[in-house]
Amino acid sequence: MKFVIAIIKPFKLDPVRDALTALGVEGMTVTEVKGFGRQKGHAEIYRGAEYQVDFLPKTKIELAVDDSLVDRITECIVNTARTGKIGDGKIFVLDLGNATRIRTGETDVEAL
Amino acid sequence: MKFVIAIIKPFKLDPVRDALTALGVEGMTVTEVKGFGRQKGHAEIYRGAEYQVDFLPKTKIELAVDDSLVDRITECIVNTARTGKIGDGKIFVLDLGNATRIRTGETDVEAL
Amino acid sequence: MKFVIAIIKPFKLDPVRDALTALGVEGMTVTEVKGFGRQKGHAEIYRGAEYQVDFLPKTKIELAVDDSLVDRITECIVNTARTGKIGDGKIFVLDLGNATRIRTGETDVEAL
Amino acid sequence: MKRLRYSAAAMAAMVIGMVFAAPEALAQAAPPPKLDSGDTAWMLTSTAIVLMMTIPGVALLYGGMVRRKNVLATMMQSFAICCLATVLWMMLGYSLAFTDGGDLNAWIGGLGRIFLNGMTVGGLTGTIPESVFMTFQATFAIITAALITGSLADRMKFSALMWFMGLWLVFVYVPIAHWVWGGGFLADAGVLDFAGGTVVHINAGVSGLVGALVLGKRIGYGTENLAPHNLVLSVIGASLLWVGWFGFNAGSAVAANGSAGMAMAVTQIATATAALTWMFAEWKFLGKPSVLGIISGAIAGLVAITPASGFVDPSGALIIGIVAGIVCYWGATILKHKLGYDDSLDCFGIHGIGGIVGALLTGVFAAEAIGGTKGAIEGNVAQIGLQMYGIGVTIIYCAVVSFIIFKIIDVVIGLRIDEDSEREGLDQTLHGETVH
Amino acid sequence: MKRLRYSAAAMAAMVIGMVFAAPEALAQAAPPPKLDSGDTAWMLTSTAIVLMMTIPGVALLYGGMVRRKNVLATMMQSFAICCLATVLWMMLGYSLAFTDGGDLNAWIGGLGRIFLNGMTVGGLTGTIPESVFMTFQATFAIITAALITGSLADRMKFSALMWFMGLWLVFVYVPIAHWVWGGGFLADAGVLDFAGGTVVHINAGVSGLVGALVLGKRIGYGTENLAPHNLVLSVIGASLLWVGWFGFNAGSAVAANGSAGMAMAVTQIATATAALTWMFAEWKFLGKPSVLGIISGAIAGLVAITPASGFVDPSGALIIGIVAGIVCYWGATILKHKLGYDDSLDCFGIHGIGGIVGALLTGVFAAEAIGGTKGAIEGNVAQIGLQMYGIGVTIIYCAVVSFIIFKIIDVVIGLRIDEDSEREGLDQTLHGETVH
Amino acid sequence: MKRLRYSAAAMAAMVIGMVFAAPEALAQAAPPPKLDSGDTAWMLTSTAIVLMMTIPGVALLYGGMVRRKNVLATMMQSFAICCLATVLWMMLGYSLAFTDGGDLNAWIGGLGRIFLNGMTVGGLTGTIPESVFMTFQATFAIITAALITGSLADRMKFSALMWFMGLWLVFVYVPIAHWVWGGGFLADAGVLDFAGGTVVHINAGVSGLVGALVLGKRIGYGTENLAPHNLVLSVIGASLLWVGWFGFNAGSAVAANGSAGMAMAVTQIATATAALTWMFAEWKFLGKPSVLGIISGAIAGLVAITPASGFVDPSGALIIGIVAGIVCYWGATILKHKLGYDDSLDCFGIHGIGGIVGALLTGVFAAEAIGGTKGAIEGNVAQIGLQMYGIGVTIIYCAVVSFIIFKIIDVVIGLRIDEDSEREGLDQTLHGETVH
Ligand SMILES: Nc1ncnc2c1ncn2[C@@H]1O[C@H](COP(=O)(O)OP(=O)(O)O)[C@@H](O)[C@H]1O
Ligand SMILES: Nc1ncnc2c1ncn2[C@@H]1O[C@H](COP(=O)(O)OP(=O)(O)O)[C@@H](O)[C@H]1O
Ligand SMILES: Nc1ncnc2c1ncn2[C@@H]1O[C@H](COP(=O)(O)OP(=O)(O)O)[C@@H](O)[C@H]1O
Repeated sequence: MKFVIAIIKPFKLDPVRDALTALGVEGMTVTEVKGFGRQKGHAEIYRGAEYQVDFLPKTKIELAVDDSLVDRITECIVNTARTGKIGDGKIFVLDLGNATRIRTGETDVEAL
Repeated sequence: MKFVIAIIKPFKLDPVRDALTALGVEGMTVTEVKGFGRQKGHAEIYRGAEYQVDFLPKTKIELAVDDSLVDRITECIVNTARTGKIGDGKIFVLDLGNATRIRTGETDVEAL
Repeated sequence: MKFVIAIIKPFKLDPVRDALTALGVEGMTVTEVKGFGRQKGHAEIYRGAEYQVDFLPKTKIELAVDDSLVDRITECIVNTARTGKIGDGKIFVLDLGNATRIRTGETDVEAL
Repeated sequence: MKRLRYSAAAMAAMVIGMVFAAPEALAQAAPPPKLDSGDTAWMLTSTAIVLMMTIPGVALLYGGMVRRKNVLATMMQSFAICCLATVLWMMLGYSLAFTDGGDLNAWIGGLGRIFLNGMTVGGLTGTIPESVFMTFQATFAIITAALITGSLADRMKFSALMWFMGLWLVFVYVPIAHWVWGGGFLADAGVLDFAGGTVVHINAGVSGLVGALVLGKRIGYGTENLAPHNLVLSVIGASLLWVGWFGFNAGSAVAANGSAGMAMAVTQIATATAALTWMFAEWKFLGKPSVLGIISGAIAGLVAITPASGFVDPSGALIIGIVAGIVCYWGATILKHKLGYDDSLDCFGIHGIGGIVGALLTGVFAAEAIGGTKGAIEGNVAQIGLQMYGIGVTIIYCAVVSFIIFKIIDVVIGLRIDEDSEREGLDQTLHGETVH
Repeated sequence: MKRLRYSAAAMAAMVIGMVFAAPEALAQAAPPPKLDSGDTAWMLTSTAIVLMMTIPGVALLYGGMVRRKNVLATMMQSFAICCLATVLWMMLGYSLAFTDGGDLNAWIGGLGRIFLNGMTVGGLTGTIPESVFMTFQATFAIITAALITGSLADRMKFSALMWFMGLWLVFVYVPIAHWVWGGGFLADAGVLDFAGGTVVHINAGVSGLVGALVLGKRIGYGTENLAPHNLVLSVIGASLLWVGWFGFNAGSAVAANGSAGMAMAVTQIATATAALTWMFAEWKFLGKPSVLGIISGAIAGLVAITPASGFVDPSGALIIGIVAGIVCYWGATILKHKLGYDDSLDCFGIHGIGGIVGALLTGVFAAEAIGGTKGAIEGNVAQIGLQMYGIGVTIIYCAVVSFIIFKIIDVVIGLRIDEDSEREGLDQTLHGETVH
Repeated sequence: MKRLRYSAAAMAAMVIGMVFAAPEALAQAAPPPKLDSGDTAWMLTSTAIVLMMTIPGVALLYGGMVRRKNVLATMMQSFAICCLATVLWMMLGYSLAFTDGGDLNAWIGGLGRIFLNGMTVGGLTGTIPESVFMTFQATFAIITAALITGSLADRMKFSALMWFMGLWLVFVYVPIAHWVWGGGFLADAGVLDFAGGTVVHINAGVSGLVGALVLGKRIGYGTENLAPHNLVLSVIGASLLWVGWFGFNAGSAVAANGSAGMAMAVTQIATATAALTWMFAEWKFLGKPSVLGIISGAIAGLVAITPASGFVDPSGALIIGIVAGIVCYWGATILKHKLGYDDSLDCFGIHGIGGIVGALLTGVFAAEAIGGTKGAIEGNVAQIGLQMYGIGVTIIYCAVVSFIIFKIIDVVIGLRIDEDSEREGLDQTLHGETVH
């Protein structure tokens, strides 16, 4: 199994969710994060004091998937989340050793 | 060492924290996340415009542990966080290569 | 490639970001989290009802890096984020199998 | 002085009648009360700011003290009660509380103003239009009902709440308002209550306590973290309550005169004193002066000075403030935990107890030079007995009838939401909305 | 009664001149209007609380209904409009709306008070200082313009908004205010509008609708989640609107008298009734009574009673409340989605439609005993025709001129921000600030 | 006219009479002042809305501008000051400021009203109850002290703050209020200050600056992000300040008359103008019109018109607004950064500088027809000198005594919290509460 972490633009969450669901993904966990990268931030000025805001709102999707799905999922996220502008985000894939569904105690692929 | 990621229902955080502490776990990191899964969301209607809210509030616990503890920890979380209703969440276990305690520079198991 | 997860004190984010940038890191993802550990929490009392707040605000930095950089990055974070007081946080290093830049579809080290 | 209102109202009714029925009869009579534009201006303003006490005042005070998942539902309660009480007041509440009930007048008013029938543009209550007096009184009914929700927070069905409030207004609030301000038997007995210690605060506090007992504790009470989610809202709410309370207390003079002015001054003094007292008590006993503490103290002071505000002088107010600060601190932080009921936002601990303290101390510190009645310190110890009588009658009647209403509703539709909904939060389960 | 103001103003101007120039000349004349401190107190208060309706009232109502990324920009719109309208009103708006336009008076006022030239400390409008009347009227211009932003939310350039509001105030608001309240042709025709059904609400609603159509829909309308981010703010806003509306409606009596009192009473009744009506409609048709629903209903009631508030009695108010609750519910939740325009925060659905309902029903329920004019139920069916005339003229003039202004601005500087900015949020892209 | 108040307490009726009625009628005995219900209504209202300026006004304005971890502590400061100032005012402040000090009267008032001893229901100040005047003045003391906290934000011990405010009220505020409004030497000299340019704003601003210098900068000043965490709160606060300021300025007429009306009108005009001026300055120089900018401008305008509000006409107000907008913009965004002190929320930059601008321009634009005194543009250039005298005395006295008080407290209990607490946030470390 793999643990996929995707950082995307917040407004792409709904399309990505829909696309993944279409692929058969049944669950995922989402976190609001702030991203630092090539994409420029912006400045905020309050009564003459300027603050550079380099961290931009991003959305992180974490999903545990069967090895067989990883490539299609990566491709699917790339296609759906891409706008072509800097800051579209990243997909990271880690090895997942073990998964358990708390409700039932099922493990591994059945737990996903 | 292992890196354990548990997604649970928010109101189960305190019991799980207590149970883990009882097991000897000394630290963990917690994030408010939103979960998508088998558990149904709900609809919100604002002046006739209906929005489906499919992401539900969940709590993510991350904890780095010694290999020897993993099974007991998994079991402990399953037992404590289970309500038996859909949406109880998941436990994912990843390999952890390295750990460092920033304060002391200690590494590996001593860092936990 | 490695996936580095650092838990630090919130006010250390800016110095750490700057130090990492100086090392050549071009991107990272940041999450507000709550940490439980050796550092004591505090109590809040509302009209006589006392609530123990054991979870303290922490900041989590996630960054995917080339293997060659990992040690320098760990050292850099330790040096910059250290205050010497309990609660300075941890650094965890996991193996990263795969990375993709959504905008371009580049993979592996080029994606970082 | 509010307890004189009834006679003013009666006189006004008489006058109105005369004006429209037999103008000639007025020729020789004493000069009828005339509209005073200054008094009217102040009462129009008072009405507006007493409304502001409930929406957004109480709504924010309570909304800030619950958990985030219940904030909208909590504010909704105050808002919906405001609407419901207004309509009921117009339909029959005002008439039953403030018109002459004939033979039954000791107990209840009459039906002469059902649907405000017969209320004219020219009709007066004292020196102000009756329409203003009616609306002013409506805002009192509103806030009293809204205060009760503090005891019921986080666990009651909205439908059950609406039913309770409707029945409670008719069967509890209206009669007590009549007894004290509408010429009923408590007014006759000489019980002093300038702006609502019994009618508003003891009444709300006791009903709340009964409700808290009938409903039972919130899930997680004593085990989970039920801390207020955003005291910023509560500070706004408490502040607007303080501001609006000038309309409440000084407005209860039903005129812009020296009595109103003194009521405003003593309100300011007692409130500030009680707030500091609570703050210092907390600082001493718990180690830190808290925001929730100081605003709780301010509200305790406002509550306690309410019945006294037309009767005591500034030094009396100072002492009332100190006593209210200490006793309500004890009520909300110690008594409650000792007895173990879940009066969630301390409607009883502050309004019930503060109202009792205030009503009693009115009997102690009433100064003849201020309100025409002597209290115990001026030798009229009997006034304390009268005050206890008023307090006792209010508590008993209110507790019994509130209990019956709660029980009936519980049997018929159920008072409490199910456990899952309570966990998920009322905002989403009852109203289908959340704060994003 | 506001439509009588013009004559009062004219008379006052004359009188002022006389008082300061030649007191002896007054000896034989009818007693000149004299300053009444009670009326003045109420109008000073009314001015303050009508200002509060816009800042922070409308700012909060609307700010809570947009997404978090646009909350500051939305509040900024109301605040900036408040400033802009004040300065324009002082420079020429007041003069053109409320002074005598000579031969052109049916259409527009005069230039006698440009920059408030000639306004003195002693000058009166009726029984209050002209300075108070001027400021009171300024707060009406402010809120009318601010309401429009509800239709334009989340997508308009701030510069374009400022231009639009400046031009709109001068070319739309000022003439219509003159026609109805300044002695223009609608006043002459006998159209009833006590506190601004046509001038304020239909006007704002129709301009908003035109704006929504010209601007087009928000990105993501119908596909993305555009839910209100924080209804806590909206509840505060709606509550302060309700409180301030007493200044709006009862203040429109320009006196602290029985007419003001009755206006306050019917306002309270219609508002509460409409709020409950909307709530129950939603409960029945959509399954849950929502917070946004009940406050929307309250505003619908406030809007509908506005033109009627000096003319109808409590029962009339009750019916107006029910009708306004139902019809605006339909307008904001059904009609809008059927026709498909993106009137983002329902300025048209509530103010436009509520204003039309209220203006029409004023013609139905006007009671001679209340405001001196009979409505259809007292046999004067023609009044409905008059009301339709007033409504029609307002809608057509306002729609046409608003459209022209929008189009000119669109051509010259563009109305809408670019897509990226809209996605990122107006707070950051237009104002360089965010809520942290 | 506030500086006449002391004498007005005795002479008001006579003066008013002379100005407005036939002078010869006064030749014989002046009728004793009588209570005017309209004036009283307006002053009751003014008191309520001036209180609203501090709680929740200033509390919100400042609370929104700090970081999230300090929001409750910041609001607590305003609330606690409100309570403390009230009690001190009742105990001795009012007496020392507003009663006759006998031989020392040029410097300080007397002890005749200690604990409000001798204040009766029937006693008048001018045409209103003394109790109302006392409470009205209390709200001025409250807000002045609360404003200072803007300079001290985020780093001061709560205990030290309470000590400072208590001492400051007695040793700084009370004497200056006496000099200007209580018949002291500045009043005698002819310094004009209608509603508090010197007493309130210069006073608060200068004390704040001294405090900022003594306390030192916040940790992270210039290096970390100290951006306002939630300007929604600040917009609400600024809006309520604007609304309440009508009570402040128009209330300073201590009557509901033409003077009050004109004060309200010029307040509205100067505020709106200053807000737009700041907004456009920022737009031009920094590229974006910000929300914090426009509300800062509005407050600058309110501050600057305060001393002038009973003396200038609408055109004067317009110019004062423009100048205040520009100069305070410069003070808060350029001067501060140049000089490098950490006046955290710009109490000096806006209130100090705005107060000086306003006090000076009062001397320039005072119009005889408005307030009875000519300014420089009407030829009385000496008035500018008088104004500078008043400004100078206030600055020097206030700076010196504030400095001494700060230093004493620093030595005895320490002014500043430790670094860890400052990092963790005052909400949690000082008050044991957080926003969840
Ligand atoms: N090395 C990295 N590790 C973790 N997250 C990263 C890394 N680089 C970028 N990110 C995340 O991806 C987001 C987009 O990256 P950015 O460099 O701005 O644009 P792009 O991916 O289009 O080149 C960042 O905001 C950050 O959240
Ligand atoms: N494949 C997955 N990857 C990551 N998180 C998941 C995955 N599936 C479910 N989750 C998380 O677990 C939560 C519970 O899952 P759900 O399917 O609703 O119930 P259950 O685990 O009881 O079957 C989800 O809300 C989501 O946060
Ligand atoms: N085993 C763990 N797994 C994950 N996070 C941990 C673990 N132990 C500590 N942490 C995180 O590190 C933070 C600091 O740990 P703590 O024990 O308080 O101090 P220190 O690291 O200085 O010994 C905690 O607040 C928590 O967020």
